[in-house]
Amino acid sequence: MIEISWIVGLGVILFGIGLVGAFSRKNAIVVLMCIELMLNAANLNFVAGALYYESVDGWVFTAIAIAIAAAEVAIGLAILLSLYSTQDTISLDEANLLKN
Amino acid sequence: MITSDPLTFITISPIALGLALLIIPNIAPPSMADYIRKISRSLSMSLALAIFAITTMLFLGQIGNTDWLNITQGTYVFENEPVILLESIGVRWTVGADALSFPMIWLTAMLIPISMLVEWDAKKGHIFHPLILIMEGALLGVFVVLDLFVFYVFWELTLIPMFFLILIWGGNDRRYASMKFFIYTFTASVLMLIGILVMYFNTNDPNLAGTLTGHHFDLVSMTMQSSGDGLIASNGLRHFVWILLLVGFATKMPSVPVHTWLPDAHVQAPTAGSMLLAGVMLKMGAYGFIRIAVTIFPESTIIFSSLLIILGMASLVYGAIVCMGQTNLKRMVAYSSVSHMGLIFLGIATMQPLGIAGALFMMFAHGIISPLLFAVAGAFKHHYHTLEIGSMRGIAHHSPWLAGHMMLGWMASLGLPLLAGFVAEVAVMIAFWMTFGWLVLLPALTLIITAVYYLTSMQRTIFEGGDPHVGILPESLHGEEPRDITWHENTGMLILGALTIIFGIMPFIFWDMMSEWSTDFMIETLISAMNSQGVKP
Amino acid sequence: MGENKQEWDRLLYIIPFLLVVPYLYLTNENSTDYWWLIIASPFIFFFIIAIVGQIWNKHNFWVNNLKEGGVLGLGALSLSLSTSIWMICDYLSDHGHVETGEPLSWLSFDVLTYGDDSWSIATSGFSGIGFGIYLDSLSIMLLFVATFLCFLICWFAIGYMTTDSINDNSNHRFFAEFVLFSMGMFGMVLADNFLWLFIFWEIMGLCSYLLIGFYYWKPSAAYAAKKAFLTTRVGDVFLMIGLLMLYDIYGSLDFAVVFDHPDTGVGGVAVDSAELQTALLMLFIGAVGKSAQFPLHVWLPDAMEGPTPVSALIHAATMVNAGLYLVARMVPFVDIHHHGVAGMEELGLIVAWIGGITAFMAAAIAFVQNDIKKVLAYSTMSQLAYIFTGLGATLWLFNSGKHHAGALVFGGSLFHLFNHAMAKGMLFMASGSVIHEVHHAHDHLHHHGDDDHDFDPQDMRNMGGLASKLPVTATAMMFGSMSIIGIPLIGGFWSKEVIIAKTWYAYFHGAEELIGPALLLLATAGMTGFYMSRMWFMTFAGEPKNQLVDHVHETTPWIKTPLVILSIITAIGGFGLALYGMVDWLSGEENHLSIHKATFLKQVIYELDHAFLPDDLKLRYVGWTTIFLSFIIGPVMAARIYGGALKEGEKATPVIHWLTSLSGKFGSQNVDEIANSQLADALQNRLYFDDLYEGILARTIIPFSNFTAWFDRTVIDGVIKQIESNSVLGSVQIRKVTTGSARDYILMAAVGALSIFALIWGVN
Amino acid sequence: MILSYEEMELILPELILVLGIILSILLPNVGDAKMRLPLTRMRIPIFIGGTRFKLTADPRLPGRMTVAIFSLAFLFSFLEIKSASGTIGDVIEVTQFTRLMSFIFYGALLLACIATTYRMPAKVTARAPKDSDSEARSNALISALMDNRRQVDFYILMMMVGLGMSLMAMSTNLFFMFVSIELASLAAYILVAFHKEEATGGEAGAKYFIVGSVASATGIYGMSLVYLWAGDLDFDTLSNSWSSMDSLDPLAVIGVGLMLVAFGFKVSAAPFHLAAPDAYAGSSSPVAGVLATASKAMGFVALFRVLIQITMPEEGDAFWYVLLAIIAIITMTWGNLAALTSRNPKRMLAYSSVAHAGYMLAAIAAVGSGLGSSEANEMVLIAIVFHLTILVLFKLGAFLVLSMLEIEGRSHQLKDLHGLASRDPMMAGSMFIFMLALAGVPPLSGFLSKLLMINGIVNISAGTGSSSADAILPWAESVDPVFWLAIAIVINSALSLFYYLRICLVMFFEEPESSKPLRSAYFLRNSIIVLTFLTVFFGIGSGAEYLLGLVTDAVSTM
Repeated sequence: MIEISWIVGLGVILFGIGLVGAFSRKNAIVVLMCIELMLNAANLNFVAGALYYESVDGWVFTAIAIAIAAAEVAIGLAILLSLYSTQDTISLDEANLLKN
Repeated sequence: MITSDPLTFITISPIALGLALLIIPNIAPPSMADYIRKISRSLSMSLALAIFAITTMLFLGQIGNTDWLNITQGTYVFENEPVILLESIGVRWTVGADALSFPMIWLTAMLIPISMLVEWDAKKGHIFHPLILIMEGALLGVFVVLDLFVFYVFWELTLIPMFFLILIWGGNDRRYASMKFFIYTFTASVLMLIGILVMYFNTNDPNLAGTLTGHHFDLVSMTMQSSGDGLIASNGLRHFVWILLLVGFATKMPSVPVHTWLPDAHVQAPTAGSMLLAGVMLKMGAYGFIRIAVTIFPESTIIFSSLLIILGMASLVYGAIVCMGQTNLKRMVAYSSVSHMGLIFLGIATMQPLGIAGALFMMFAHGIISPLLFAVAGAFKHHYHTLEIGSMRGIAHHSPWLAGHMMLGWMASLGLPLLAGFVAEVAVMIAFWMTFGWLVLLPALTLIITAVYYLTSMQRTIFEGGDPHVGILPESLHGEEPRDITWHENTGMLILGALTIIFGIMPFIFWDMMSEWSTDFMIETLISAMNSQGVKP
Repeated sequence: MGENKQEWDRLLYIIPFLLVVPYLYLTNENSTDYWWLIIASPFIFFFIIAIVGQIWNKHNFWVNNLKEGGVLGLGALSLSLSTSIWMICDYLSDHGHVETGEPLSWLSFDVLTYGDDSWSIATSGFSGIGFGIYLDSLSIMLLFVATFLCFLICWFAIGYMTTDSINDNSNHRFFAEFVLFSMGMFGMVLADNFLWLFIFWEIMGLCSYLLIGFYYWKPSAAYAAKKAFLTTRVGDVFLMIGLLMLYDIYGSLDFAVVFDHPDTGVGGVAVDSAELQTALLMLFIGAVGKSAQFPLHVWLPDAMEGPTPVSALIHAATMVNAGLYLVARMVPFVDIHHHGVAGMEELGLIVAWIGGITAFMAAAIAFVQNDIKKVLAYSTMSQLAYIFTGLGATLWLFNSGKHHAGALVFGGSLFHLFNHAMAKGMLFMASGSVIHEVHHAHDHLHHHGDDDHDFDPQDMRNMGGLASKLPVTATAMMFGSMSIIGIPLIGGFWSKEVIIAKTWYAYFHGAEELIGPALLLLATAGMTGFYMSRMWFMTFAGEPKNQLVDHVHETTPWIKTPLVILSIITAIGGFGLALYGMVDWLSGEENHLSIHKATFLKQVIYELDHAFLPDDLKLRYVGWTTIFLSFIIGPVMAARIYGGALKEGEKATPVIHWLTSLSGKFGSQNVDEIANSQLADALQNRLYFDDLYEGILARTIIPFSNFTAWFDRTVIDGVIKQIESNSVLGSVQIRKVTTGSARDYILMAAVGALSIFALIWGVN
Repeated sequence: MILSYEEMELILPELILVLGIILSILLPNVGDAKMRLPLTRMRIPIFIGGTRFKLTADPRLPGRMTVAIFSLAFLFSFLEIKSASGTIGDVIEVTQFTRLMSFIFYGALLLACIATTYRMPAKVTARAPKDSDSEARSNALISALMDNRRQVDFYILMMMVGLGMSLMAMSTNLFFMFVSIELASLAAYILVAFHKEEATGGEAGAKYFIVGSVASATGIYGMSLVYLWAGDLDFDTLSNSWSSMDSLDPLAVIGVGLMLVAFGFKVSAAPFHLAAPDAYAGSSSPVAGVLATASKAMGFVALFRVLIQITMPEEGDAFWYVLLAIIAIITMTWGNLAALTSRNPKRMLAYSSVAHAGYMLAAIAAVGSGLGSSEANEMVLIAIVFHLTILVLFKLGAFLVLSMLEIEGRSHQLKDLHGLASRDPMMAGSMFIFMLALAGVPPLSGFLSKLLMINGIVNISAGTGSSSADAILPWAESVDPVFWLAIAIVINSALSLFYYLRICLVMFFEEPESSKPLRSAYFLRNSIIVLTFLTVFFGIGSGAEYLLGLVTDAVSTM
């Protein structure tokens, strides 16, 4: 069996990648994907916790978290679409009518 | 209610009527609204006069039959049955008057109708007069309440009508002035609030305590506690609280170096606004300082008396010197207020009953004189459209009444005997000499400087026309024929002038109770603190 | 004459006022219960005249019958005068008993004292300020001078002011201020403590300000008024400090308390002479300001900007005497025979020196004045300085135990005050008469002077030869001048001689420092003779220097009457009162009253002997030197330069005529060279004192105040504004962080999160 | 699982909301549709689809229904506020506190819905454009039709926000709490972006969504770390494990720290607040009002749960208190400073809401210092909850006034407020009161809450100074730094006065561009007036006493 720490470690890496990606990429879709990565890092932890504590909770959490992620993507895409329809861009840098 | 609880009545009724007069026209049907707008000025005036009558009757003993000379420390007359406002944190509606607050109450009640009268024809009178009425309630509230929470509420409440008075009826730069006035004094008073809260957390009377916090805001009880083993155990904290209170009160008074809101506010405020501002609002600071800071923390007051002297001296001397450099009449008068308020700190710092009584009388006398000064300055603005000293000459010919009032007011303010200001000055000076000796030279020389700027300003405005019949009229008149003041301005100023003379010749009307109060105050509060601090002459 | 009759009818209005005192007297009232009438009557009429006049100032009855309030003022003053005479009579018949009325409580307060290592409220020793009267010979004399002169000058002013066209409809202001001024003087004389003395003193200061600035539209008048007020204010402030010190020492300011035992202060401790001396010096500075002595003398000549009655009233007869009164009140402090405090000799020396310097300086400046009123003004300064010197000698003598000599010079000084007040009041009124008539003549000639604003009716260079045109005035002025000069047997001679003699006496008996004042006084005596004669000759003698003199004539009885009354008093009053021991009486030494000779004739001889042939040989020299200088040298010099007979055919009264012709007989001397010298220039410019003071002010206070105003605006308020502008700046900066890019927001959040962890690690 | 009667009563308001959501989906679709029974010719009405009845076709229906639903929920929350107590399952616990919070949420949402009925009105008269219509006219008609169509969307989302918030308050499990927050948040993202035809709407939504998602992802990750550490996410369990921990476990600390980021975003604490002003400015005023009040309250409840309930030790200070104090000071200063020159009223209110978050964080930090007694700590919490409660009055009130302006024009510039006093004195007066309450001027309720917070801080910290210090400086050195938080708060309130007053200033001072009075908007106007009245009423006297009593009871059950 894989050591828990490896799973958690993978989670940390995923989270890091997601976070760095979230603020380094302009394209909103990519950022969305990065957020997914971060969520998945959490999921890995839940799974690892479930394994470690041999509790069913972790699995349930994972499942729900995935559902949340899905909802988030759905909503996110819809919002980005409306952004695109008004501003013709999904670059987070270019959409800055609102600032200061 | 008027006889059983007159102080509550005179505080609440103007606010209620003022608010009603402001709100009802906005929700009533148009015809009724017009009618209310039409009578709101007279209604406001009537109530103000009624309140003046009530306070005068209180003084004369027609209501309540009070012996004003024998109110012992810590007791108050016309105390009401306390009404609990916030049970959980111990806030109660308690009112009462003593010889410290009553002259101020009477002064307020007297000034309000006069300031209404002086601006009887104000634009948007249906808002103006109710606002002054609200102002009256707030000012009276500050002087009558004996609960620090409510005190603070009224303290801040005074800002709101004044803010509008300046903002709507002020001069050209009113925007800046009203903001500065509000923010400046608010900032100082929130610091004071912290001080009040620290005091609050050291109260311990279980009968008054809030159910939630176990403490209370009752001033009387705090005073009693402080005369026992001290309200706050830690000396450092006590001094810190005292300083916070000082910041709040000194800004209101105002004392150098936190005085700069005053000239701006005064110059821009309408006449009635400046009259109330100078006449009563500045006194709130002095009143609060004596009532709260000195009474509850006598030891700190004694330890910091040198600070008081520095502040007082700076205000007095510096204010006077700055006056000389002013070219705007109202600015000059405003700085002279700063200068005169300095005497109050000096009076307190002498730690002599005479000095404290002098400071109290200064509050009262300045409360009569400075409205007169501002009424005069306002009349200049009103009829000559300028306040610039030197832009006109020989005005005495065109406006003899105005010149006469100016003369009287100016002379009263520079401390001419037999006018109200002199008694206060001389009392403070005697006490000052007894305590500080040759330091008295500074305030004494200030008297000369005061005379210099007042006389120069008169010379440059009402005199020196060059020709008995023409004079030099300001450009701002644009060739209009200059007029003398209107009858209502004149009446207001005449009343103020008469009071200046009456209280100059017969200061004992209020002096006696102030003097008694100060002696009691020394005995009950300051002497033991002085002895414990080892103060030596 | 019909017109005059109508004018006299106006006097009927004051009859009700005059009836008050007889009524009270007949109802057996006590005069000391009615002292307040003296003060209250002018005080009330101040308001009545001011307000009624302001409202009805064009009403016919007001203008013609009430003389724009003048008659009301006269009435009020007549009430004061009659009451004070009533009081004086009671006082005299009571043989000089010192009266102290029951004081009213005015300010009551407590004082905290330190004793036995703790503070407590003093239960005894300190008292509040009350208000009552204090009558002794000094105040009685001054009360009479004040009420009497105020009354006469008011009378004069009715004539002078209401016929002056420039005062259209504003004379009510004059009369209101006039009666208020009178009230101040009466109050000051009557007051029974130093604080009330100070209060009334200041009231007079205010009124002098108002009256000097009566022609407010004239820049010079407005300036002069301000200068007078401020200069005296400087003195007043020190006076106030003196009061504070006195209160601290004695715990009271009542004369009765303080004078009772001046050597024991509050709580029975012995008074420290140094402290007391400082306090008295402070009082003296106040007196210097009020009496226009060096170095606070600069206001008095300028004060002549006021109408002439004002000059008569304020700057000769009454107000300037206030300073003398105050110094006279210091005498009990130093009188070591009556519990005075020893060791204050310096005080007397300082007072005497100030007096000596002022006397000489003022006389010197008076040499070159051409304005008739300015000459009188400097003469006032000079004469007051005499009295100061006398009082200084008094202080020194009393303090060094020479009580008898001290009492003599004290009485002499006060007597000189009396004589000078009468004479100078009259001189000013006479000069007013001259000015008034010259002005009228000028108006007559030039049709109200539309074209000629430069004409100065006060300039003596426009006059000359007026003796025949203004006989009453010329006579009055002659007697006045003689009194001031000290022509033997006339008025001021009796008192001036005492002052000079006793100053020398003090010098001979130990006060070596007094040599200066003593010499200066001697010199001044001669100079007085010169400038007073010069004034008289320039005005009345010689040929007219201006054609308008032909149109000058005396008109209104309002002006002439007071002149006549005062001429008589001046001419014979001095000798008469001297005979009746005025000097001793004034010094409070009634026991030594000089009336101890059997017959009147013997008394006269005694007095003359005493005056001209004192026992002390040195003093005899001094006395005769004085007489020689003032009577011979001064007038003759003046006559040589300015004198001259009247024009052919002009008729004057015999004495005057003789005097003018006599003045022409000394030959003439051209003084152009001296008149153009630098010294004369300096004297013209009043020895540059005014320039000096103004220069100091302009270079120090005014730039400093402008700097302070700038400082307040830019530094103190600048801090606030800086806080504001920095907040705004910071706000703009901090809002820039919100770039609008979501990436940046995330980055910030990430950085924030990292800092959170860093912090947690840092803390734990 | 069937709920028992008692349990249903316990969560009646939430059930009403669920019902409302279902009804909102169904009712507008009810029509005369009939279905042929299979195999028969009988057509029975199934009511879903077909031609809609007049009532169900009315575009105003969703709005009115939602207002009714929220009113009911609000009412029942209020009725239960004193009695509510009980648990449902493992994750929901209803207490007075949770009822108070849902009371706040529903109140805010109810007001927002009322405002929206005017802000995004349903037009019964809208019709399809014809060829004869001008272009402008047809555009207007199209947008009116569009508005009509999406009425129901908006209100359903509002109800979801309400449901999520109130479930969040009730949850006793960290994960359930997160899920509820997500429910509310996701709905809120859409609400922000709701006006998608405006360029700013989409942008505001996108930013708010992206930043919010990153924050919640971070939070979930943190939570997962906590899970790894404790093995359970129940509050009680976590609290127990926390207090049984000998020294701080990095895992737990990092987990909690990451969660703080998520909640920090919710309460808009610096530096996680940056998207908030954009979101407020881009969304409609009622929505912005909800974000500033209800959403913030939600964030604070979460903070209470995590910081106070879980990580607060019995004795001594919590590990986060210095951190929170610093964040608090930065937050309030940043908010106030940024608001100072903001010319957009909505942005300004957003920054002001940041500043208010700072004040409350400071109060929490004072609790975390562990200096105070439990009573003192409770007082601070009372102050915060009280503040959250009355914030609905004047912060939302201010947004409602802005939405009054938005009905006819726009409200994103200061000059839109110019001369409001002459156009509509009542609205200007209300706005004035709201501004003063926000600034904390007595006797308004904003003052009382701020006073209570400062009070709490002073109470906790002022006594810590050395009592032997004889002068100010030694004392100032000896006092716990928490005391200076109070000073920071008051100085900041003074600073804040500047921009609040500027709003008042332009309303009363400047000349309006048009003198036309505002639309009457009966319910909205009266709601604002009621809010104004309550702002005063809860400031002093029996009203304040009553509310304070409610809050006190509520906090005692937390």
